[in-house]
Order: sequence, then C-alpha cells, then structure tokens
Amino acid sequence: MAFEPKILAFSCNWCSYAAADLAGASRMQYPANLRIVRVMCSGMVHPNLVMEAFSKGADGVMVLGCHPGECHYLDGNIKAQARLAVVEEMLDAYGLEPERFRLAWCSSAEAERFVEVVTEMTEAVRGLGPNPFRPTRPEDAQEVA
Amino acid sequence: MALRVAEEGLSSCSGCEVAILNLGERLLALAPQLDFVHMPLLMDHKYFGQLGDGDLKRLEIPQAELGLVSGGVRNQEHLEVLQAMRANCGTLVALGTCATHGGIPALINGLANAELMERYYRGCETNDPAPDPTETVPPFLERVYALDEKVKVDIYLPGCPPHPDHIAEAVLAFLEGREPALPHKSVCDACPTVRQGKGQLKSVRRFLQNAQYDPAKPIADMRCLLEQGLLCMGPVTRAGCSGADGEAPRCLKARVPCRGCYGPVRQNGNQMLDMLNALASNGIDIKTLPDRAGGLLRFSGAHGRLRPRPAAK
Amino acid sequence: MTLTEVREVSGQAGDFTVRLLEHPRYVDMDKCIACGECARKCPKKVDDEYNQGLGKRKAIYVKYPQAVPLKYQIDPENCIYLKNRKCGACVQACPAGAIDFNQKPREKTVRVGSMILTPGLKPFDPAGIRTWGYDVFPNVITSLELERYLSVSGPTEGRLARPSDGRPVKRMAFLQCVGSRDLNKAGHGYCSGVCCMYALKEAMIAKDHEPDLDVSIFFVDMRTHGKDFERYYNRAKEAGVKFRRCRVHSLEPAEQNGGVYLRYITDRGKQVGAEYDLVVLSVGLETPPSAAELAGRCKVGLNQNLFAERGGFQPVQAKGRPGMFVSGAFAGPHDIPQSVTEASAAAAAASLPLARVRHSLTREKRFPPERDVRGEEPRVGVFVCHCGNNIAGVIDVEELAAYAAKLPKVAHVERNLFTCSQDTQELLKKTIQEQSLNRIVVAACTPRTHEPLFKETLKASGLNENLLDMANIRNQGSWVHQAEPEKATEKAKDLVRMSVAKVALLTPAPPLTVEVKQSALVVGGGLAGLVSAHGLAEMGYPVHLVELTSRLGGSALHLYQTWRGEPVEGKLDSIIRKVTSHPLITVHLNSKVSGAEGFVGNFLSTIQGPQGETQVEHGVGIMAVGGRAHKPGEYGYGEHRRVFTALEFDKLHTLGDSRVRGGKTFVFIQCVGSREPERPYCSRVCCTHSVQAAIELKEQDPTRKVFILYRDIRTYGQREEVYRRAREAGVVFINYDMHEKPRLRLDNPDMVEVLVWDHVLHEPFRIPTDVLILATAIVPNDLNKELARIYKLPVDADGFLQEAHAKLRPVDFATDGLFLAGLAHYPKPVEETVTQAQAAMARAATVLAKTRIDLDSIKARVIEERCDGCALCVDVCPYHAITLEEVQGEPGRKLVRIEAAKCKGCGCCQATCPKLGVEVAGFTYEQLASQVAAALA
Amino acid sequence: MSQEMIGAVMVVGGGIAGMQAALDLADGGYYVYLVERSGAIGGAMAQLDKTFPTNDCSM
Repeated sequence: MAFEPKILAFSCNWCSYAAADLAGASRMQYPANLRIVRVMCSGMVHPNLVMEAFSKGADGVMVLGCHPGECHYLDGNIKAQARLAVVEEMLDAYGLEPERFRLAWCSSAEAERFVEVVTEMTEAVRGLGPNPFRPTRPEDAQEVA
Repeated sequence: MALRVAEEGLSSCSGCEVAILNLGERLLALAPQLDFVHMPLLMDHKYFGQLGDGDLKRLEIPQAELGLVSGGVRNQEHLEVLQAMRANCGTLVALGTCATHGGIPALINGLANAELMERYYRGCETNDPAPDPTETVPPFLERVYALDEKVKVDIYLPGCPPHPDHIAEAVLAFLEGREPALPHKSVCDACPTVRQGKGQLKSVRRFLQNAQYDPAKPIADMRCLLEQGLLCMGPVTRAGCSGADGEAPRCLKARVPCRGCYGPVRQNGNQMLDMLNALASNGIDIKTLPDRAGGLLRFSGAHGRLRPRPAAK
Repeated sequence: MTLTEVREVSGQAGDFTVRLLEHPRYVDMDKCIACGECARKCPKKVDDEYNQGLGKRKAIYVKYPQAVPLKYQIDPENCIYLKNRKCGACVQACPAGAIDFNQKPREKTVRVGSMILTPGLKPFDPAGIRTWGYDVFPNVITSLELERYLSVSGPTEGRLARPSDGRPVKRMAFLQCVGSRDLNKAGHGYCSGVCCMYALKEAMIAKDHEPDLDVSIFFVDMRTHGKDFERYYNRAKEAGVKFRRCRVHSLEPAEQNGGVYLRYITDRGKQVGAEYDLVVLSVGLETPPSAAELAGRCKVGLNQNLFAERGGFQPVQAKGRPGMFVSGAFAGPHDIPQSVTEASAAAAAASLPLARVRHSLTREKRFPPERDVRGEEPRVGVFVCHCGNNIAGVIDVEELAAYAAKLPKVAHVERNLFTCSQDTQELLKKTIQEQSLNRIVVAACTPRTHEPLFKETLKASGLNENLLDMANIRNQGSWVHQAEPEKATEKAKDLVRMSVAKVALLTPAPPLTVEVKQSALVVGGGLAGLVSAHGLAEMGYPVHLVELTSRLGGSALHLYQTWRGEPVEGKLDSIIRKVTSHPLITVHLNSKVSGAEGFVGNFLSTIQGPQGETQVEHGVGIMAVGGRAHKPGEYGYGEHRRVFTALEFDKLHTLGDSRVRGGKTFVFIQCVGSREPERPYCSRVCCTHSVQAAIELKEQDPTRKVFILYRDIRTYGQREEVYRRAREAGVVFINYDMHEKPRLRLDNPDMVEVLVWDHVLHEPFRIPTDVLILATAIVPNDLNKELARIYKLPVDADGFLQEAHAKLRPVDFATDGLFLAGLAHYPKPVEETVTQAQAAMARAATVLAKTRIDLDSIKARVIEERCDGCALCVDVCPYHAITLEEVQGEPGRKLVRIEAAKCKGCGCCQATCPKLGVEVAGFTYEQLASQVAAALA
Repeated sequence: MSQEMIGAVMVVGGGIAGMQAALDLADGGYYVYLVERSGAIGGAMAQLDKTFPTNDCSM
C-alpha cells in the first residue's frame, strides 16, 4: 500500500481554523491526511506538544496562525515564530527532516492559501516517507519528547 | 529483622556512594535497622565469588528488600548487573542523575560508538593508535542508558550527587512503608533570589564572568541569575540540591548559576527543549547560545535525548 | 432585520414611530441551514454584484460565504419560479424544507427613542465619461473590481489577469481622483479621502502577488493623512511603486497587445506617454440614491455634496433634527476607522437623551442550576449530525456512530438529521438528562458558528457549558473530501476519537464575573477629555477629570475656528462651564496620575495633586492627554521676527499685530516637522488651517500676495471646498519636494526672502516676504509615555498611544476598560476630536451599563502544586495579567498569580512553562496532548 | 422632559458603522433595531480584500 502520511496541525481559532472552515464552505478539496487540533492561538502550542506528536508517529506537524500583526492576542503568533527555532533544534537533534514541521500564516479569508499549504505539506511529507519514530505496534511507542 | 539493602554502581563516579556515607550520624542511627548485604564499592563484596567459593560464571547478588543502583548502563556488564539487581531486589531505587537520566557519562550519546573509538581511542594524540579492545573489557552497548530504559525503576533519586537528606528520606519512608516525600518542583522553588520577569533580557551568556551581587548581603537580595543574563538551568531542573531545608540551591549559594545536575523537573521532561522554549518565548534568540545540546542536556542525555548526528544525506 | 426598509418616520426625539417594510426572502430563516444545495441546483445564473459583476451567482444565493445571517435568499428579479411559476428546483433540493414562495412583504411598526442613519456609500460609477474609457476599453477597471481580482475569494482567486484576454498583467497604472475633486466630469467637488490609501494598498498587494509588476500611481496630491498612512506610503515607495504627480489627460488603445496608452505631462513639464496592461480607476465615494431617499423620509438635511448636514461640535447630530444621528459614509467620505469611531459616537449621542430609560427594554436569559459533575466518571454523549445530506452524503454516518459507540467513556450515541435544529435541542436536553450524560461531543459543523448554540443547550440541560466539544466533520470533513468518502469517514472517526479524548478531560468552569465600579476617570482636560467627561456624567456616572495644568481647555484654547468657520472659543467656554458645574464631575487641576492598578470594572488610580495624593476607584478610564505644537529648529524660527508658527500667527492675526495688518506678502510653508525622517507622519490639520488662513488674508485685502509652499495639499474629504475657494481667491500654491526644501535669506530684519523652485517657470523663484508662517507638526505629549508606563499601554513609534486595532477598535486599548481620544491618539481637527471623545464615551458606557461583567471562561490558571515562581511566564503575557506574589504565610516564597479579568486565554504562558504550571481552561496541555495521542492512535 | 421616552434605538444600515453603533447601544443597555436593506449585514467593507496598513483581512 502506498504510504499515506498522517499530518497534524495546530490551528488557531481566529485565522487558520476559520480558513479551514471557509475552505469547506467553498467546497475546496484537499488531501484527507490532515487532523486539526484547534487551539485559541498559535502561541499556545508548547514545542513539547509538537515533539509528542512526532514521538507518537505523526509524519508531519504544522502550526498555523494568523499573519504577523494580526494576532487576536497581540503577539501570540510572534511567540510561535520564536519557538520555531526550538522545534527546528529538536528535530535536528533527533535527526528528523526539518521539512516535517511547518509554521505557516493564514488569515480567516485565505481558504485558498490554507488548501495550498496543506496540500504542499502533504506532498512534501509523502516524499520524505514515514516518520522513523512511527510505531508499527502501539507497544513500541518510543518516548521522544 | 533489619532491612536488607543491596547497592551497585554502574557507569558512575562513586559520588553517589559518598553521598550515602555523607548521611553521617544519621547512617549510624539507621544502621541497626539496615543490613547492607551487598555494596561492592564500600564493602569489597564481589559477585563472582572470587574467593573460590562461588560460581565464576554467575552473578551472585544476595536477595534484598531495597536495591540502590547508581550510574547509567554503558556496557554489557552494567546491563547484566542491573538485571541481577532487579531480579534480587524488591524495590529498586535509581540513585543519582546517571541512574535516572544518564548523567555526565551520557554526554557521549552525541557520538556513535565507532566515532567514539576513532576520536578518543585511536585518534587521540597522546595515545598510540591501536585496534579496538575486544577482550577483557565488556562490550559497549550502543549508547548510555538510564536505568528505566532497561528495567523497571520504583523510586527516582536524582542528583549529582543526590542530597543525603533525600537518600535518608527514601530509606526512612521505605522502613515506614509510606511514599517518600521528595521534591517535585524546580530549583527555582528553593531559590530565594529576587525575580521580576525576564522581559528585559535579549540574550543569555554562559558563566564566564561573575554574577552581580553584594557579598555583604544575603542571597535573598541577589537578582535572579537568569534575569542577570546568565544561563541558569534552575527553572527546568528538579529541586533537591538544597536538601530538606537548605538556605538556597547548592550552586546558587555559591552565587553560581544552576547547571541542571538534578535532571528535568518532570521525570520525562526535556531540559533542552524546555530551557530553549522558555528563552525563546521570552524573546531571546536561542541561536546565540553555544553548544546547546551539550550544555542543556549535560546531565540528561539518556532516553534518546542526545543522539549521534545522522550522517549527511 | 434584513431586507427591510424604512418607509416613514413620525414623532420626535425620544419617541419616534417608524414604519418598516420587510421584503420576502422566500427562505425560512429558522429552517435554512446554509448548506447551499439550493444554489447548486438553481438553474438561473446572475451576475454577482458582490464580485462587482465579475463572477456569477444563482438566483438563490448568499451575498458571500461569511455573510451574517448566513441564510440563503431568493432574488425575485431573477427567480424563474417567482417570474413564471415554473422550476422550483430549490424546493426539491432543500433538505430542510426552508423554501417558502408564499412569503409576502410585511409591514411593521416600531417605536424607538433615537435613530442612527448609516446607509453607507456607493462607489462612483465612471461609465459614460469618455476621458476614462471605462466602458470602452476592457482593460480599464475600477479599484473595487481590482479588489475582487486580488482577493482569493474573488473571481480569479487572486490572480492578476487582463480582463480582455486573461494574459498576466505586467504594467499597471492607477488613476486617482476619479469621481472626486472634479466638478466638471463627476459633479463632486469633494475629496473622497480614502482612494489614495486604497490605491497604495492595492498596489502593494498586487506587488505581493507579482513582485516584478510595474505599478504607477498617477495622482494630484497624495493624501496619506491617517495614522501610520505616511509610513505605508514610504513603504510603497521603497517597494518600487512609482508615483507620478499629474493628471492623465487621455487614454487610448495601444497599437498592439490590447493595452492602454496613457498620455501625461510630468511635473517637470515634459509630455510623455506609456503603455499599460491594466488601468485602474481609483473611484471615489458618493451617497447612493437609496440613502438620499432615506434622508428624505427621516427629514435629515443633506448638503450640496449629498452628505448629511452636521456641525463641528455635534459631529454626529443631524443638523436641525434632534433624535436623529448620522455616521459612516453618509456623514461624509470616511475611511473605516473614522466610520467606526463615528458609529460609536453616534451610539453615545443617540443614547445620551435616553439615559433615564436605559435597560427598560432589555432583558436577561435565565438557566436552570448547574449539576455538579465533578467526581462523576465521564459519560460521553456523541451526537452525529447528518446535516441533511451535507455530511451523510459523503461520510458513512452509521459506521461512524457504531465506531463512536465503542470508544472508551462513550455512554450514548445518536444520529440526527440536523443536530442544530430547534427540535433537536429539546431532544438533546432530554437525552442528556435521561442518560445522565456529563460530557457532550457534537460531530457536525464548525464550533466557530455552532458552539454557542450547543453551549446554550448544555446550560438549559443543567450542564456546565464547557463540557462540550465539537468534531468538525462537515467543514473540515465531508465538504473538503467529497470525492473520497472512505477517507472522509476514516477522518471523521479520528476527529470524533480526538473529541471524545478531549471532552473526557474537560472540567466544568464556573462562570467568572467581576463587579463594575460605576464611575470613570478621564485623564486630560482638553476638548476630548471635556466632551467625554461631560457625556459620561450626563449618563449618570461620576467622573474624575485630571488635568496637568491649572486650566481646562487644552490645545483648543489656541484655536479660534473650525474648518467650517465655526468659532471655537464660545463653544469651549460653554463645555468648560458645564463640566466645572456638573455635580457628578470632580475636576483635579494641576494634577496627574501617578500610579494605577486593577482591571476592567475595578481600577484604582492614584492622582497626584497640589494637596497630595488621592486614590480613586473607577470602572473605566479615558486617556486624552492631548498633544502639542512642534517648535521648529529651521526656517529662521526664533531668529527672525517675521517667522511664526501657525498658532502664533493666529494669535497675532486676531490681535491685529502691525506685521500682519500691514503685511502685503505672506508665505506659508507646509510640513514643517511633519513627514520628515524623524517624524514620518502627516499632522493632518495643517493644510486646511493654512489654506483657511490664506483665504482670510485675501478676503481682508485682495491685493495681498499669499503663497502656500506645500508637498501635498491634504484638504481631505469635504475640506476640498476650502482649497477650491483659496485658488479662486488667488492664493498661489507652489509644490516643493523633500530634497528641494524652500531656502531663506534672513539678513534683512524687515523682510524674509524665500527661494523656492518654480515648476512652471523651471527656475528658482524669489519671494520677498513680510510674514512667514510655518505649519508645524503636532507632536505627542510626554505624558503619553508616562500613562503608558502606569497603565501598561502601548505607544507607537511616533509616541502616540496605540489603539487596539487600527481599523475596527479605534478608541479601545487592548486592555479592556481603557479608551483613548484626541491628540494623544493622533493629530486631528476639532470635530474628529469631539467624535472620538464621544466614541470613547460610548465604549466606556458599554462597560458601565452593567453592574457585573461576565468573563469568558477560556482563562489561564495557575496550578500551585506545579508552579514554583520561576517567573518565566510573567513577561510572556501580552496582557500583563501575570504577577509574582508571595505565598501567604511563607515569606520569601513566591508563585505567579493570574488576574482572570485581564487574561484572554491565549495560552502563551502555558506554552512557556517547563512544568505545566499554568493551563488554559478548555485547552490545557493534557487536553491538547490527549487529542494528539488520539489523532495518532 | 415629561414626554414618554422609549429605551430603544433604530440603526438604519448594517455596514461597519451601523454594526458598531448597534453593538455599542446594545451593550449600553438599549434595545436596538438594526435595519438593513439587503439580505445580509456587512456593507461595503465585506467587499474589501485586505485593509492597510497591516493587510488584515476585513472579514
């Protein structure tokens, strides 16, 4: 069977989650590999959550927030951006490709952009192959974070 | 009947055993209730029956209710000793940060074994190049492990070394049949320095120059070292070094920032991730920190936290 | 009330009777679920006015996907059934049975105390005017059409293509002032005020889409007079947008390629031409006929520009029509922040006379007492919605329900045709009670629209509203994976599993409320402070007014007339008298705020006065500390006795100083200290002021020579009238560039010689001048910084106080309960200051109208067993809601504390803490981690 | 004033100005009738793609 990546996205309630909703309302189509965890702000995503997702076998993880300057909470997305370096550092430490993680901005009207980002990510991760930490059996789950 | 105690040191420096001795008079007070049945470092007890009365092939570790193991698991011998300890001891205590998180020896986990031999054995200038030793030395495992990666651990007593107060508490609690009251918060919890917030900080530096403080004033008047711009691991490191009721954490008392020797606050936490995240969240560019993995995972490189660099694709 | 028109208004202020006519929608609003099936089946295609006719919609439609209410409507003009009783495809298609062709127009009569008219604007239609070739050349479009082209939700999904042949656009030109500042072709003398900025914005976005795009803006004066607008202009220049100061005199078809050829004269007098792929007409704003009609029915007077008549001191009051208020583009050509500010001001003005009957017609909802579910094992109820065919048509809902029933902690699973329908709410309530469910998962559409509905149902069932989670299997499931039903079903299972995992960990959160102190603090006794203090006092709230100097009035004390020529002094005196004599206002002169603590509804501020410190409690605060005139260090100011600032000149002029009285030649230099590298903003008022002063000088003695040296004349909006009158009166306007500032010779004490480059004669022009007037910048008060420190308010790069949102929350601070008005925010003229002060007062009144305010339950809280006071989170909080506080009974030991009223639940603290010592209710680390684990299980 | 007063305000026009006025009035304790000619509120601003200077989306 062809490899179907599992991609997890932490999506901010005010922008990217709304864009995902709009993509639906506009009947845009994108790969069904995405699972969204709704958060109030991209600034609420602890890098440890991202690493937990990888340790539990996510093939790709995204954090999707509002464009800089548009954060519903002043600058939560800027903090998310600052934490990007931390995730990159951790991925590097574990030998995971940096492309498996992506931070992207997407306003509530940008359904098109949402679809584009998700599709791109799915394709990119499909190309990378499975997450080496992906447990084949649940009891093999390896603690990464 | 006295409580039988067995103790073993694996990949460690014997500091933890010294910490047991550091119980001092409390040890004397406890002694009638304890029967140390095995403790090679202090009691010259051998497990292969070197006196000719035992099986030279079989590890002989006496049965004990309480087993203390210091040090991480580096080689095949360590593994076998650990497994024997587990098999023969009712309750197993991981003693010291090497046992709980790999400790300093686990810093080598940043290198694969082949690389290690190349760099420190054959490639080192002061040694004569020689082939890898294969006999008389137990073979390496692929990396340094914390105890709980190989066997089940019942009680964690981190610290480099663990404070005698907490060793005493663990033993006493066991005698009294209750959960030991051990610190679970971070070093900051025991640190009296003045904290106001980290917002003014733009970068942190390593401890190459002294902190600012007035030597005439108590430590409670000194500004938090992290807020002074020094890389202090206090917020992400388990408390305990100040003992049961110490004035301040051990290093802080000497006005030196915490290096993280008690390992992460949460047993499965990650000191590097948590520290970098805390700095980044406060607007500090973490790329300015040198040797982040080596510095921040100095004591907790096991559990796969420190890994060899993957070969470039 | 949508599709509703005002037919007739009778009565008077305090008690109007309004007859309304509601047109039929032909869709039952209660039944429509906005699934869109009807529009998919509707055979009739119509040009879509929302997309400027660039796309198509159906005869049954929603205006745009985010419309509120999101309910379909039938356009009777185009519906085949309504025209000739055939078709009815939508009736067949609608799964909810919402189509109702029997709806008839309905009349309604309501009684209201006040009316606010905001009927909006219409873009100028350039069709039929040959110069612009709008309906002649396909590649000439209006700016509003471009707006839709640039939008990803627009007809080309954001791609910039030539309308004639769909080829990519390489060169684009904007023509400014189409339908504005043009009495000849458009019949509009006024400036529309917004076109310069939107052209800049569109140019920048177009360049964002296509970095190599060549964009030119042809303009007369670049009017970027709003807050941060000048910076945007500078950024556009840096981004390579070309600015050409000239009117284009003709458009012709290019010889090849279908482009448009423009001929124009450069500001150096050379005639040139260039070809463009796309020409965008920056069309102005005008009052739509329907608005004029409304004005007629409401007996509200319109001026010659067809904007509502109003005054400078009562800027939202329809002139001569008490009880009627106007705002938005109906009151004048406004941009968004001004419209929003005016709207709030109108709300204040409209409600002020009705303060006595406040709360007489509003009521609150009541709910049964909450069942305490703590200690109960989670019993999760999963409700799977079919959404008609929207979900069930793609996802195998039976399989999903069967799957959900096997998940741990799930006690009950049910499927509904429409989980959101009114009768299902009753069913839900019954099921929750009968099955004693204590956690609810609704697998349906998005929580963004429907969570409030289900929360109400939970409350009505006696459950805490926070014990709910929604699995978004429609918008993020069936709708986006229509072609992959199996995958969509698998995804839906995952989403439900994630929701069940999370909901099991949710805990009831008690509703948080805080008491509101029914009083206000106004900082600054200038015009803005006076107006808002007086208004709030009139509404019945005690006000403390703090003024730094010994006198009320502020900068307005130096002004003698508004741009309409209304005298300032008398009005100012009258409001000062009203304020000082008001029983509810305490005036603190020679005082300032020295410290403050607290949060919305509960501030405690310390006022430092001549008699020492006083502490006042207040529910809201208005910051109106004003600004001051810049003292220039150039153009001989302070060196030569014939060089003055504008305010000094006004004073000398009114006093009849001999230098002014006897003067024959006057020169005004604009932008002194404004729009400079160290102060990159426009001071907004100086152009109008200089032009007005110039007219007066001319009126007093037509033989005087009056020159205005300017960079751009910014007589925005209806002020353009003043500019036109000045030119008619013979005032000479000479443009200068930043790098060619006017030079002076100052060696003669009785005369200043001004040298400026003359663009018409192409040589330096020498003006021997009797009086030189410098239109100096307005700069922020130093008090701004001090207030910012005390109340933790943001200050922008220029030193002005920063509002919460430049467009949508122009008088609010990010900190709830604090508002701003006047020059402390940005330079502005009298009527805008009054408007803003009224707006601040309206916003403040929304807080004071309640005795308690409910706070959102999504808040961070400290877990004391984990927190150790490391202070990492303190400065991470954007709202300064986190403080370190000593643990009671343990001196020296500190933990963080979160002020719930200040916290907005962003969770930046949660994502910073290394030990999970803070958590946001409903989004704790454990809850999010449970979703992660469930997603990957 | 002896005349009876009505604690309600009518806002004619559901654009950004009308919506803001209606919200402020309702929050201020008055009953509001928001009257809009077309089928949905939002007005001219809903047609704008982005607003300057931050390019916020206008929705």
